[in-house]
This record gives sequence, C-alpha cells and structure tokens, in this order.
Amino acid sequence: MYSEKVMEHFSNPRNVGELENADGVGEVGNAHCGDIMKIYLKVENDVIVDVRFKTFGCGAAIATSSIATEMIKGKTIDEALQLTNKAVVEALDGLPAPKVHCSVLAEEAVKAAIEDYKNKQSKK
Amino acid sequence: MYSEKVMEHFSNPRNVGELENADGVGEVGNAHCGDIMKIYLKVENDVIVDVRFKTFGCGAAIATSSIATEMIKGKTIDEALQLTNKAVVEALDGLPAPKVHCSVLAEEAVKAAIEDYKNKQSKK
Amino acid sequence: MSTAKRIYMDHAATTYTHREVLQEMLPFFTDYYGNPSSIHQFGREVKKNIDIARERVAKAIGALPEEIYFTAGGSEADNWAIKGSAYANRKKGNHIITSVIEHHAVLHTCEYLEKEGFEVTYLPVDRFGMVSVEDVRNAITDKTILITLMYANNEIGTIQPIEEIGRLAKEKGIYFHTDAVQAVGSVKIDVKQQNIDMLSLSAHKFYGPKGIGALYVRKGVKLISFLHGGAQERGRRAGTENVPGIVGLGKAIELASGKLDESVARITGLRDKLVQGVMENIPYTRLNGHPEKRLANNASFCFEYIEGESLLLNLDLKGVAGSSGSACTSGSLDPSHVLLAIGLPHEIAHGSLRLSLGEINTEADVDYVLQILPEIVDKLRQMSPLYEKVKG
Amino acid sequence: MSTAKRIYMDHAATTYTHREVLQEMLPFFTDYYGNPSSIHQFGREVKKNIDIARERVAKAIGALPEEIYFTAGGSEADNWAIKGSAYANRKKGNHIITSVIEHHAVLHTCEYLEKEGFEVTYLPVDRFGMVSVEDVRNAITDKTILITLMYANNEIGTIQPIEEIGRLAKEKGIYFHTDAVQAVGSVKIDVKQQNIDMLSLSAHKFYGPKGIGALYVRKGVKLISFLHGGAQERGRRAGTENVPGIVGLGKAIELASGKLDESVARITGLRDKLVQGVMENIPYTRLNGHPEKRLANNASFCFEYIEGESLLLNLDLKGVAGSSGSACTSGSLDPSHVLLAIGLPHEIAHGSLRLSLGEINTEADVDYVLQILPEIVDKLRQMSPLYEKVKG
Ligand SMILES: Cc1ncc(COP(=O)(O)O)c(C=O)c1O
Ligand SMILES: Cc1ncc(COP(=O)(O)O)c(C=O)c1O
Repeated sequence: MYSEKVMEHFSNPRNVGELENADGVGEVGNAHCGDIMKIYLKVENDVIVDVRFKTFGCGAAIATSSIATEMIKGKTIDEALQLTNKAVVEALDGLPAPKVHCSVLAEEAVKAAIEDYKNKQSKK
Repeated sequence: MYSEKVMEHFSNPRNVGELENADGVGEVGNAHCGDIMKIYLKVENDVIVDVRFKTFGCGAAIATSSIATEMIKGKTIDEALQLTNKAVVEALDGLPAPKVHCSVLAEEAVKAAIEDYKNKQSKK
Repeated sequence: MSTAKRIYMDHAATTYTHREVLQEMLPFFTDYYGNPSSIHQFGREVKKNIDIARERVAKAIGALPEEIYFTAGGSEADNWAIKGSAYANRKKGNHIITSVIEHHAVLHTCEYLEKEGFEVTYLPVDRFGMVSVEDVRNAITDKTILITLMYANNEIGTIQPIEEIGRLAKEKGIYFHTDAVQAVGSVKIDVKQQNIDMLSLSAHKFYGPKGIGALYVRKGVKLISFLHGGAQERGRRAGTENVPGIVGLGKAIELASGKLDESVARITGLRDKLVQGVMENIPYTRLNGHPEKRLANNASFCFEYIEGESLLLNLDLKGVAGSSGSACTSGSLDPSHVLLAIGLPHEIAHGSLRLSLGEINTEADVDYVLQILPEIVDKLRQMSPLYEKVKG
Repeated sequence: MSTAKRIYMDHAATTYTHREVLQEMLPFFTDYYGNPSSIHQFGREVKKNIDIARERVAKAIGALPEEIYFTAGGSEADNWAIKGSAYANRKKGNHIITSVIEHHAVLHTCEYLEKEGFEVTYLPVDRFGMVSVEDVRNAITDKTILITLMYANNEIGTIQPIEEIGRLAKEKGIYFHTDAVQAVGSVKIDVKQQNIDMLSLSAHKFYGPKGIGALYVRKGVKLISFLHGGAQERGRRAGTENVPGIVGLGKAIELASGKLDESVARITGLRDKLVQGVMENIPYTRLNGHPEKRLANNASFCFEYIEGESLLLNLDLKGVAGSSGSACTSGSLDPSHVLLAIGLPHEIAHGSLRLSLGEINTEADVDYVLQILPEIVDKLRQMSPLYEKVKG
C-alpha cells in the first residue's frame, strides 16, 4: 500500500514535538475528519531554523508531516511557501490515491504556520 | 442417480426384441417427448407365455420396460392388468423423481398390449 | 523492530483454511473433478460429496439439507435473501426493517432497494450496539415483508436478541433473515427454535475457504432467484458448483460445531485477559460493544486522541495484525457507521482497534500485545495535537 | 464390461484443476490467508497476488488490469453484465438483443428482465448455429441498449462472428457483451480489436478451479453493481475475495494462453479423427454445429433412432464420460434448446452426444471410443421401435 519511503517516515518521523516560543504555529484539519496537523516554526533572518510537528491522523498524515518539516527546514520563508503537495507526494515516492489529501494538508499546515509567523511579524 | 437394480436392468435388459405373430402389441409414448415403449405379448389360455419389448428412451425407460416384462411373464391377463407404475418403481428400488413418468409409461404399454390382445380376441 | 514475530488477531476479517479442511478439499481439484450435474461416474461421485456437505451445514444450524443453498459467500447470501424475498413479496408490501449497524452487504442492498421503490426502516441501536425488540415491533407496518437483522456484529461483536425477534416475526407473519456470517462457528444456532426464515453464512470466517458460503431458506419461504441460469441448487442458484469450496465449507462447519463449547471457552478466556489488560493499562480507552452479549473472539476498543490506521500500522510493524473501523483504513472520510451508531463522536471513532482472536492465538500472544500496545498508544498520543490539551 | 478404463471427454462441462495451478493456489489457503482489504502484512502480501492474477487475465484477452473484475464464475459474470448494464442504461432504452442459443445464464437472465419491463429480441440461428450479422443489424432499434451474444456455443461449438458484431455495436453506440466461457482458453481473444465491451469467463473451463470467473468491463461502460456490499473490486463487486480461486484463475489463463496454438492444433487433430471415425462408421448420424467455425475440442453428434441418456449411460459403463443435450439428462421434457434452434426435430435432438476433448485425451482414447461407440449405438438401435421401421 505505502511506499518504503512513507513507511520509513511513518516509523521514524522527523521533527516530532512542539517548539516553545515558536515564531509561527499553523494548525489545519479537524478531528471530525480524522486529520489534524500542527506545525511550529522557529525563524531567524527569514530562514526556518527549526520546525516541529504534531499530527493526529493516519500513516500518510504522519509521513507527510514528517517529510514536509524536513523539506522546509533551513529554507527561507519564500522558499518554504513554494512547497506544494505534489512535491511532498513525490518526495515520498507516491501516495495511494485516497491518501493524497494528506499531502494537501501538509502543504496547508506549512502555509498556515508561515502566515502566523508573518502576522506576528507585522504586529511587532 | 439410478439404483443398482435400475442399472442392472439397463445394462442387461430382459426380453428385448419383437414377437412374430404376437397376440397383442401395445405402443405408447412418442418420439417428440423422447420415450416410446412397444410391448409384444404371446398369450395362451389367458396366460402371458412370452413377452418382448422395444424401447426408445432413457435409462429409466429401458429399465422399466425390462422389469415390467419380467413382472407380467407367466401371469394371467387379469393379473397383468393389476400391474401399477408404483409396483414397477418399487421393483426397481426406486426411481429419481423426474423419471417416475417412465414407470407410468411401462404400465400403460402393458395395458395397451393387453387391450390389443382383447380386441383381437373379440374380432376372432 | 523485528517483523519476525507474526501474531494474527484479525480472525473476524478472515481465517486461514484449516489443514484438515484443505485435506478434504484437495481431491476435488485434481481427481474428483466431474461436474456434479453430469450423469457419468465423474459427475456422480462428486454429487455425493455435495450432498454430504449440505447435510453437514444443515446439521450445524438445525436445518434440513434441502433448505441449504450454496453461494459464493456471505455477501451473495445477503444479497439473495434480501433482494430475492423483497421482489418475491412485492405484492404483499414494500417495507423492510433492518438496523443501522448491519454489514454493508445488507445496508447497501437495502439502499439499492430503496432506489427501486422499497421502503426501509433502519433501526437505531443503544450504546452497546443492541437493537431493541420493542423498536422492531413498533416499526412493523402492514406493508412489512422482511426483517433483516444481523446475528452478531462484525466490528463490535454485539449479539442481537435473535430468538425474541424471530418469535415476533413469526407472530406477525413476516420473514426474518439474519446475517450470521460472524456468528456461525462462534455461537450455537438453531434456526427452527429461533424461528429464523433465512440465514447467511460464509466459510472463511470459521477456518473454511474463501469464496464459499450458504443461504439457509426455510421450506415454504417465497424467494426469487438472484443468480439466473443453470438448474444447479435445485434450480434456485445457477452456476457450476464450487465443489472443493462446498466440501471445505461442509468440513469446516462440522469441525467448528464439534468443538464449539470448548473453543468458545478458551477464546473467551484469552479475550477477557486481553480486554482487562488493555483497560487497566491504557487510560482514555473504551471497550466497544456489549460487555457480556458479545462474540467470544471480539475485543474492540477506542483509544482517544489517536487515529486507528497509524495504530494498526505500528502494531503491524511489531508483527501484530488487527483491524480498525477508522475512516483511513476504508479510504472513506467517515469512520465506521457502527461506531458512530453506538454514539461515539467522530474523533473517538477514528481511534478504534479491533483485535479478533482465533484458534492459533495463545496466552503468550496476548501478553505480547499487552506489552507493546501501551507503548504504541503512548507514542502516538505524544505525537497528537489533541492529547496536548488533555495533559496540559 | 470393466469400468477400470476411465476416459473423460466432457471438458466443456468442466475440467480438472491443473496441478501447476493448484500448486500456485495452495499457499493461499494456509499460509497467505490475510484479507486482501486489510492493511497489515497478512493482507498486503495477498493483495499483491490478486494484482498479479488480474494482470494475467487482462493480458490474455487484451484488456487493462483495471478492466477485470473477479466473480464467482461465468453465471455471475453473465448476470452482472446483463442486469447491470440493463438497469444502468434504463433511461436510454429498454431493448436487448441476444440469440436463441445462448447459455441459460444469459437466456434466463433475459427472461427475468422481460418480466421487469425490458424487451428482448432472441435472434434465430442457421442450421450450423450461426447468428447473422444482418439479423443483428435489423434488430437494432433506437431503444437498444445491449447486444449479448455468446462467443462460442457450449453444446455444438459454433463460433460466432464476434468481430463483425463488435464493429456493428460500436458503430451504433450499443454495448456489446459476449459470454466467452467456452471460448477463453480455446480461441485467441482481443477485446480491443474485437470491440467487446464486456466479456464473461470462467476458470473451470480451462483447467482452473471451479467457482471463480471474471467479467471484463471496458473502461467507461455504465454498469451498476450486482453484488452489493463491501468495497472489494474497486467498489463494484462485494464479497471477501476468493483468493486461492483468483490466483488459480490467473495461473490457468496464463498457462492456457501460453500454449494456445499448440494445444488447439493437437486437439483439433484428435477431434477431426473422432468426427471422421464416427461419421464413417455409424450410419444415420449428423454432426451438429459448424463444420469449420467451431471450438477445437467440440464434437457434437445426433444419432437417429436412439436417445441420448441411454447412450451416455452405456458409454459410462465402458468408462467414457460425455454429455448430451437430451431432455432426459436435464430432467425436463424438451431436448436442448440449442439443438432445436438449429432445426433438428425433437426425436433427433433427443439422440445427441457431445464429446469434448482436453489435454489428457490421447489418440488411444479416440480409438477406444471409435471402437465401442458403434456397438453401443447399434445395440440401442436394435432395441428401438423407431429403428425397426428404417430397417424394414
Ligand atoms: C457458454 C457458457 N456460459 C456460461 C456458463 C456458466 O459458467 P459457470 O458454470 O462457471 O457459472 C457455462 C458453463 O457452465 C457456459 O458453457
Ligand atoms: C457480518 C458480515 N456479513 C457479511 C459479510 C460478507 O461476507 P463475505 O465477505 O464472505 O461475502 C461479512 C464479512 O466480510 C460479515 O462480517
């Protein structure tokens, strides 16, 4: 069902957890549908220096969260905004059709966290 | 499907053939339905001294013909008229339900032959 | 994280075919292969064995051999019973009573019939998954032609009050069908005493082969054919007989009924140990289904704050096979209709796990699961944004 | 009259399961027994093998794997194709075209649909059992939604002009289903080239197991489900998969297509020898079916003045298994509808014998049949009151 890459990220998810005093936090999805992703960013000089996630969801939800955090770590905010769900799927060597929505959620979670960061910045 | 008794009569049918100058001949059934039985009687002093049959039909048709001829051989005309299809079925240790009509045919063939004998007698 | 260990606790999904059963089937692939409808020796020697299988099935459920019809499994039996009796009795009425927790083979069939002009009442269940006999009684109208209620639920194991419903149906002169796919082999059934008019069963749930089942149809029940064609099964179910399957079903049901009490006792013991261990060691956990009136082999849980598929996959990585009514395992968005029907909110229903025990499971298997499951649940909860809030 | 000799010439009724096929099936009873819908390892390792089987079936008939749906056999495939497409296209029209010589799985299904408001044209055939493409064309109305014509006839072996009918159906935008249960494994089929929209097949006709078949459904064909329930077969055919059966079907069809040319050549040789021997040595005999456009393995005769069942039983006593379209073997009163449809009078149709050859048959088998058959026919004729008249 899942590619080896998905299972690898599922079994050993990277960047699990929270960041205290995060510069941006994004949460998408809802428990009703069975998927919640929450992403925490630490940003310095427009670069994502640290990232963590918490996810309630299926294997694909956990794996997409994990790889998405890896893909944006060390990137600038603008680079991170380029992350697409397609790129996430490709990086995982594909996802079964009914699971593609998890990659969309991952993209949205990253964007939500960046938006939160930008909001906080503009309020400073 | 068939009892051993049926198969025994089917494999070694008794009294197959015709009788020249038969005292009575009965033919029942028709080719359309796939069953024809023809019975030949030789009668002396009201006793059936010889009997032959020819049958076009299935295994049960042949077996019932064979046993029916055995059952009436040596009997008086009146005794032979008592032959029922039920007796034929019993003598064969039973017949599958869709084949019971063959035993009816056998009874009818015997009766037709006796009728023919009686007709011929009355014309004498 | 070795996968060398393999513990199968998904017997409600399907079982292996018992070696004794397979042994009895084997000659019918290669040696006794005639078509049972053929009148030659190759056919006759096979037909005899179909008759024996039919008698074995009949005996196991208290029916007559001529009341047993072989099908390709539980789903076909359900489709046939429901569509066949609905269409055969259209003139009497168009109303069918069922429940919200039926298997999809019943539910989707009923939904199909709704499109075709039938009316269906889907009875609710209580928090244990139990249908109320009073609800059945109240749902009956003068248009009601069929009550179809499952014997035991496949997800949560709850056993319905079949005998009471049978009595009611008989009293009202309405046909009563029960999907006993999960019950046969685990529960003592007597269709006559229980006034069951039709009953579906499937061999692969009790150590028989997949792809073969049966429908019991009480003599006199009006039912049209579902599979039209040849005159097999006394003209009521077409198709060259799955001879090895039929022989296997016969052997499997005989074995299962022969050791029913003994195996129920053993499995219940294991199951109780499993349930107790889980409930004691894992907080925020619920047992789904009825505490007592449940299948011996069924242990169904909901673990709050986590999702079922990731739980299953983690168990699988540790060599344990279970199942989940989580939406994600089914590819749909909603979690199992059964878990929602017993009143669980979506987010909790997503976190379900069914472990269904079988012949091969041992105490050691249960101990192993009790050892790894708390760790897995905890790991997933630590990862869950929902759990934060609880701890916090 | 020894029964030690056993010669099976009823391969059109059913075949044994090839040892290689059984070998490939065996692990799926006892070792790889997971439910292919399960996400754990037990399920995944099985699912893979279903995919392989699907690819093998697809390849054998020139379809895509996602166009293959597994069923419980040829009858279910026929029922599904016909009822499923009729109901799915009710809004477009209610007219179905078929022929008078179809298998009962098609005929009885069409008759059922007539009761449900569909109109069915049953095309006649010529004396060889051939449908005319012009007749098909003339039968088409603007209400026609389905043409269902068998690829090759099971009794007399005649092969229909499938490609021409496919072309016509495509030109008119009407679905074309073919019951290829007798053809698969004996004829080269390419559903794309032949414009076939749906095709039924059944494993036990080509050395696969009984109780498993498939329906090919061209992508885009509108078809409702027949078996409602679980989401198996991409939501279109419910029921836990008959895994060993599916694996066996895959292996059997691969073996059969791999050696198609070779085996057709060999069997045709045997068959021609048999037909020639019978026709030369037994007077008042007819060969049924088309002289050339016929299945390689099919030899169908009518022996005048005798009845088929007693012929079969006599052959059986000598160890030879054949079949007959005689009324008596079917338990009905009319002989085979196929033999009547090719214009045989009842009394001649009653005297039919089908010998269908297979892998295991040898020249010696044919010689043996040629030796005993004339004696048996003669013995029965000597006993027949119809024959008297001929001789006399
Ligand atoms: C032409 C034809 N169609 C359909 C069928 C039905 O197939 P099955 O018996 O596998 O259901 C058969 C064989 O019995 C057949 O010969
Ligand atoms: C309660 C119930 N009904 C029906 C079915 C369908 O049976 P099958 O998969 O054998 O068609 C199942 C199992 O899948 C079941 O658990």
